[in-house]
Amino acid sequence: MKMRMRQAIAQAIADEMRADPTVMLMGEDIAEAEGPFKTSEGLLAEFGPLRVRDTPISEMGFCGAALGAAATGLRPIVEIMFIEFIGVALDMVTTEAAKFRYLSGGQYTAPLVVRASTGAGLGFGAQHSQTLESWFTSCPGLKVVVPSGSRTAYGLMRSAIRDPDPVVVLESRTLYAEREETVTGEEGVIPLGVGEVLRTGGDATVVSIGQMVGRAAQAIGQAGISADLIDLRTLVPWDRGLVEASVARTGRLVVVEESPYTGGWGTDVAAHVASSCFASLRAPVVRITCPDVPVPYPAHLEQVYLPSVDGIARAITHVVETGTRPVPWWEKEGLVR
Amino acid sequence: MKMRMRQAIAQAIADEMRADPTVMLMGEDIAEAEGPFKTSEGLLAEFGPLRVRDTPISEMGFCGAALGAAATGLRPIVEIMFIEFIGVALDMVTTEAAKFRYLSGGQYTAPLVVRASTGAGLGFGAQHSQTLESWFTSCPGLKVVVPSGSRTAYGLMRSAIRDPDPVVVLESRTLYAEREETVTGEEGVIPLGVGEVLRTGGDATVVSIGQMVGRAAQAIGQAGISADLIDLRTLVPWDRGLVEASVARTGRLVVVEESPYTGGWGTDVAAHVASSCFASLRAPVVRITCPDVPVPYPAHLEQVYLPSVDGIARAITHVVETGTRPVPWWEKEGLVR
Amino acid sequence: MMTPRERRAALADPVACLERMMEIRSFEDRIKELFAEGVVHGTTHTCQGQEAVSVGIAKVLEPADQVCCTYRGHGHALALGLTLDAVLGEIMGRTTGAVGGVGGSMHLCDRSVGLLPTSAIVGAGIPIAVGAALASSMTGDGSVALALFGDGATNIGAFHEGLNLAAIWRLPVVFVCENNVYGEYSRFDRTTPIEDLAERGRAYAIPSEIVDGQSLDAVVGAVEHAVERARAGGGPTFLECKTYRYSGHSRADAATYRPEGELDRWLARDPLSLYAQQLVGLGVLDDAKVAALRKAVDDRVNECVERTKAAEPATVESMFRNVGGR
Amino acid sequence: MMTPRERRAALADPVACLERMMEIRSFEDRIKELFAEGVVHGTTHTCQGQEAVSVGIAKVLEPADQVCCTYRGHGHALALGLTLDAVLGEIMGRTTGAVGGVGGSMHLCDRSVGLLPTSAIVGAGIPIAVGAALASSMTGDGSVALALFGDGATNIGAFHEGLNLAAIWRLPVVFVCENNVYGEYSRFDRTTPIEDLAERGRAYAIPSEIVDGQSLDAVVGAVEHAVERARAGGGPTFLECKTYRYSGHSRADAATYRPEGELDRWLARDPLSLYAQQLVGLGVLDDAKVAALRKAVDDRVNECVERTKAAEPATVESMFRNVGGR
Ligand SMILES: Cc1ncc(C[n+]2csc(CCOP(=O)(O)OP(=O)(O)O)c2C)c(N)n1
Ligand SMILES: Cc1ncc(C[n+]2csc(CCOP(=O)(O)OP(=O)(O)O)c2C)c(N)n1
Ligand SMILES: [Mg+2]
Ligand SMILES: [Mg+2]
Repeated sequence: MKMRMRQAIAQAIADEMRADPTVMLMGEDIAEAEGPFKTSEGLLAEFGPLRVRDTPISEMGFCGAALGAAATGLRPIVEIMFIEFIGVALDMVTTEAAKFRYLSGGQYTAPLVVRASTGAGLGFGAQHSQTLESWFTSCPGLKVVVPSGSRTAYGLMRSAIRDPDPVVVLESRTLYAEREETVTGEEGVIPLGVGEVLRTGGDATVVSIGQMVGRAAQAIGQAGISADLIDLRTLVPWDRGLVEASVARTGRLVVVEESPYTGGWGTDVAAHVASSCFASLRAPVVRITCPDVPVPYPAHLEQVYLPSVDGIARAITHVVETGTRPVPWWEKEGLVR
Repeated sequence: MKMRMRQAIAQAIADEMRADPTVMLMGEDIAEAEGPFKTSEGLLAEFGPLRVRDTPISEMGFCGAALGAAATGLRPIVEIMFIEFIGVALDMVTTEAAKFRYLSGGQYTAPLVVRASTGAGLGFGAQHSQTLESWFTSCPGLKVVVPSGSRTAYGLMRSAIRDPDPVVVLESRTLYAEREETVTGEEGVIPLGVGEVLRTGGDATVVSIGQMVGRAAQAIGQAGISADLIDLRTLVPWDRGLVEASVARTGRLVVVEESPYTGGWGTDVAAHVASSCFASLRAPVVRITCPDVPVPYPAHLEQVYLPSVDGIARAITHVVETGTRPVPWWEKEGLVR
Repeated sequence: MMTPRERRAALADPVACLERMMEIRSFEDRIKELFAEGVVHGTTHTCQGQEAVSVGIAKVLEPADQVCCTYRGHGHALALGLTLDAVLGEIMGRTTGAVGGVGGSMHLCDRSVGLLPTSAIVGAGIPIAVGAALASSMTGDGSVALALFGDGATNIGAFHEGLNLAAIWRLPVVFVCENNVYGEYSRFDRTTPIEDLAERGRAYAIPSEIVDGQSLDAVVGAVEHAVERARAGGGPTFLECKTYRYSGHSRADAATYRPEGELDRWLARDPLSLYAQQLVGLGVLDDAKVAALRKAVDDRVNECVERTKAAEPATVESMFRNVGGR
Repeated sequence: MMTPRERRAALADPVACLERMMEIRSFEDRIKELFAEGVVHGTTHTCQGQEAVSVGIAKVLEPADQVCCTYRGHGHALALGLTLDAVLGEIMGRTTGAVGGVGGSMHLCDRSVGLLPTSAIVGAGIPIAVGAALASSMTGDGSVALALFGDGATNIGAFHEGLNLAAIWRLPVVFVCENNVYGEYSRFDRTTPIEDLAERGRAYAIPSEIVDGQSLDAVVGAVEHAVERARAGGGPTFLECKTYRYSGHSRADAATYRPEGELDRWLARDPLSLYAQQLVGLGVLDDAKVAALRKAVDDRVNECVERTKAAEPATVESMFRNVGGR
């Protein structure tokens, strides 16, 4: 069935709520208003105000409450409207929830899902448009999941809710309204930790997540390059085996990221693969990222900021044809080191 | 003069406070108690309670206050006792301070220093022993500085205070009590963004920061390997030119990190160098890190957790001798993927 | 064109205050249209109904005083003195914008009139204002700081920490809560267990007051009092201005959650009408003059829209300016 | 050896309550020595002087009730029922420890008596307890949650947000502030602008009470009342227990900042002495029996120290257990 990503999310939550009475949802304006991005449409009506709860503007408070509830019998899903807002509550996720199992010697677990919208493209400006994966990726005890559309949003959300440990789900905000063929029900469930090969080809391995997956696919098509395209789907732990096997075959890795060049999530993939697949690499690992600047507001600059289909195509072509690292556009234009 | 790192920090702050009446310090128990780690010894006595202020336990409150003061005429230094505590106030540093210049079109700046103690080795357990560089490294607008001893602590702190933009200074807690020959005064000032070559040699480039610099130096000596040892000193922006020039010569990069394997700070260095120095690399880039687990409490396990001198020596020797990636000990022992 | 400082100084005149409130109303109405027409990208938060708070504060404060506002900041910015062109330019991403067009609707700033970068994070401005007050108390420059925030923001940690810090340090800061009844889609009584937010000042021994946010004079009086206390070294004050936003929370919100009749009850105490009546009552204006003022303001806003549509979009180069960190 | 649940049930007996307070005192004194001797690594925070709060709470709560405590948690843990071996084993990093020795002094936990993982982050336990109360209210299991925290914690955002949330949702949770006069090296009046922290409950319309934290009966009475209210659906309560810590903040602190005579004034109202006197007065005990109890407790603590010194250190394998995330 074709559905929008926001519907897929709501349906995944609904399906888990039907199956498991301990699943509940909380966040700002997620109940009566059905979510600022309508990702909880229908949930209040079906499950009532005890299981679908509006909260005050208190991210620390309700992330903490979700953790306490998770440890003592519920499976809460928390919505963080924009990922930046976790900046007032990061402690609860990384310093508490992620370590609950460890610091209880396994007596308490924290089956908690923290969902947040991320990314640029809708004109929300510098404080509402980042992706911020790196706040979570180096935190043992946390899983991080990033759907690339309705199908993966549905399948991964169900697994995230079932997971016995805390899972952070980062959802590209621009995808909420996009439609995609989506398998629902048990068949639609996608296990965590497993990447997906969306295209196959021999000249390069292109790895991406979230809204960049679609752009990477288009770029590969446009460039006419024969490449594997891997949607990691789970960023922690990412599917090292899948990527390594592909790079062993293609000899080239290109990571397409919506994050700053410095410290973006792709550094983890690029650094690992550059090391573990050294003998297979025919060209330098390449990261195609945003420049190291705050996200600009205007529509035309947001599109300059994000890796474009053209830019990705050019960079992949460059590395395949020359075997050298394509210089990022902002360096070429002398805008920044 | 030989001094302990905590004294070097206090002296750097004192010297800047003498030179610039707008410099001030705030944090929990930094005034009357002179800091839980005695990093502000003598400051209250010399500069009085207006410029050296104890705060309530309100990291969000006083980081915000420091930002507001920085924007309107002061140069505040904020002490975060343990870096984890910034988890309740990260918003102020990354979403506000780092973007103040941008979001004011350059009208307001935020000459703010956020200092925090970091790292394992003193038995503070899982919530008080992390390094957490990755919360800051992918945030355009922030600088990140990591001294490796008294000398660099003094020199970098003075530059951090003078910097017109927010600087995060991450201080290895175990080094506070260590003594090192330290040049004070204007000569002792160390510019930000410039790495330092501590040893030179032809077979590998070893890059590190903080308390791992000393271990890396020992390890190189112990292994009898001829290697460049680079103390990055500034992690953002790190001295790409220096590292690249070294790797161009040695053909091998080893990053020694006190951070988890997944997403640790070294991914940025390793990913960049693997790409930009591809043609020079004779061996895979290697990261020697902690395992992906919360920091354990007991002394004996903390030392297992941290990269050891022996472990570093073995890994460097391995990559130089075999040209292949040394498998991390926890994988070898089958403890984790 | 008047500079922001001149626009600010103009508020000494009651008629200019009325005009400024009209300007804000007209501007916000026009913004709503521009978004509806798809001319503008992104989101926006308008403040129709809350004009008396903005203008009341701006009238009392000096340009050297520092103000922290929020994403609902057009009215505050215009009141403080920013030009229509600077605010609209920013909203439309033009080089003429207050911060060069890279910030957008939620990010306005003008140091010449003390407007610190507005924040899109609920509550963030509260401790930041405390910091500006701290700087004032240490440099002795006599300025005060003022934080503006909503009813919803009183539930976030930064509010608590900011007020506590200001109290302990007895800083020259005024906390102004615009209780406009809603935080996004949530009526404040659904998120807040007390009726009068002014109660919360007690937890910090901060003098607190409930203010009629629809009356310019009431706002001016309360803010004057608070600013006097601050400048005299008497420490912080917390003001709860009871007001209402006529629009939804943001562009996307039609405000269907409002109970029948609520909007009408508030419209009956519209701050512009109340103040206009007052000036007419005093003989300062008559109805024709009021209508003329309104017309002039609308014309000015329309001209600004045309100018801004023609203005240069923010440049790629500007993305890389003012980043710092290197 | 008694199980934690048995140790908990024992508190029904007043003599056992006295004994438990003595046990905590003896344990904490011994811990101080062990750290001073360098036998133990890291830091620790002892609670001598605050025993009546720990034991009073444990006496009232059921084992199924959930409790959030802090880094200053040995007393709470022992009161709730954890064995000496589990607490000391954890402090000394042994496999016998409450969480297997990887947590250390600040990280205790025992689900069998409702002790959630103690947190080393000030204030964190407050919203977590609110969440446990939320789970209770939804599963209808009749349990209550209780958060223990210090005076200093009432200045952090998590306190504010947690109390507000509990009030809005009318959850079965009891907030117990142990006002022991200091947060680290800072006297609470230097960080908090009001005298009675109980005042802060009003900001959330939460019934609040000042409790004599040196009197076991007073604590028991107040907690009973609060727990009853919670179980009856009456929502949260905030209790400020006025107490004192005899030691410094942590291992490193000699508490030289205390005014002359302050410690003595509090020692004159020592909770152990007060309760012992009371039981002697009631004829339940006599002085000799009190002394014998004390001796027995000291012996038990000493034996535990010897056992724990000989116990197996936490293993490398245990670092990799219970990590999750993969
Ligand atoms: C920390 C944080 N959480 C949530 C939001 C999303 N958000 C933006 S405005 C808003 C409502 C704020 O309500 P109120 O404080 O009453 O101000 P108003 O919008 O009514 O002026 C919310 C929840 C945010 N920007 N920051
Ligand atoms: C968020 C945070 N900030 C600072 C600290 C450091 N710290 C640990 S205990 C403490 C004092 C707490 O005082 P109080 O709440 O009164 O509890 P007490 O220690 O007196 O029991 C501080 C500041 C911390 N652990 N967490
Ligand atoms: Mg509001
Ligand atoms: Mg205390």
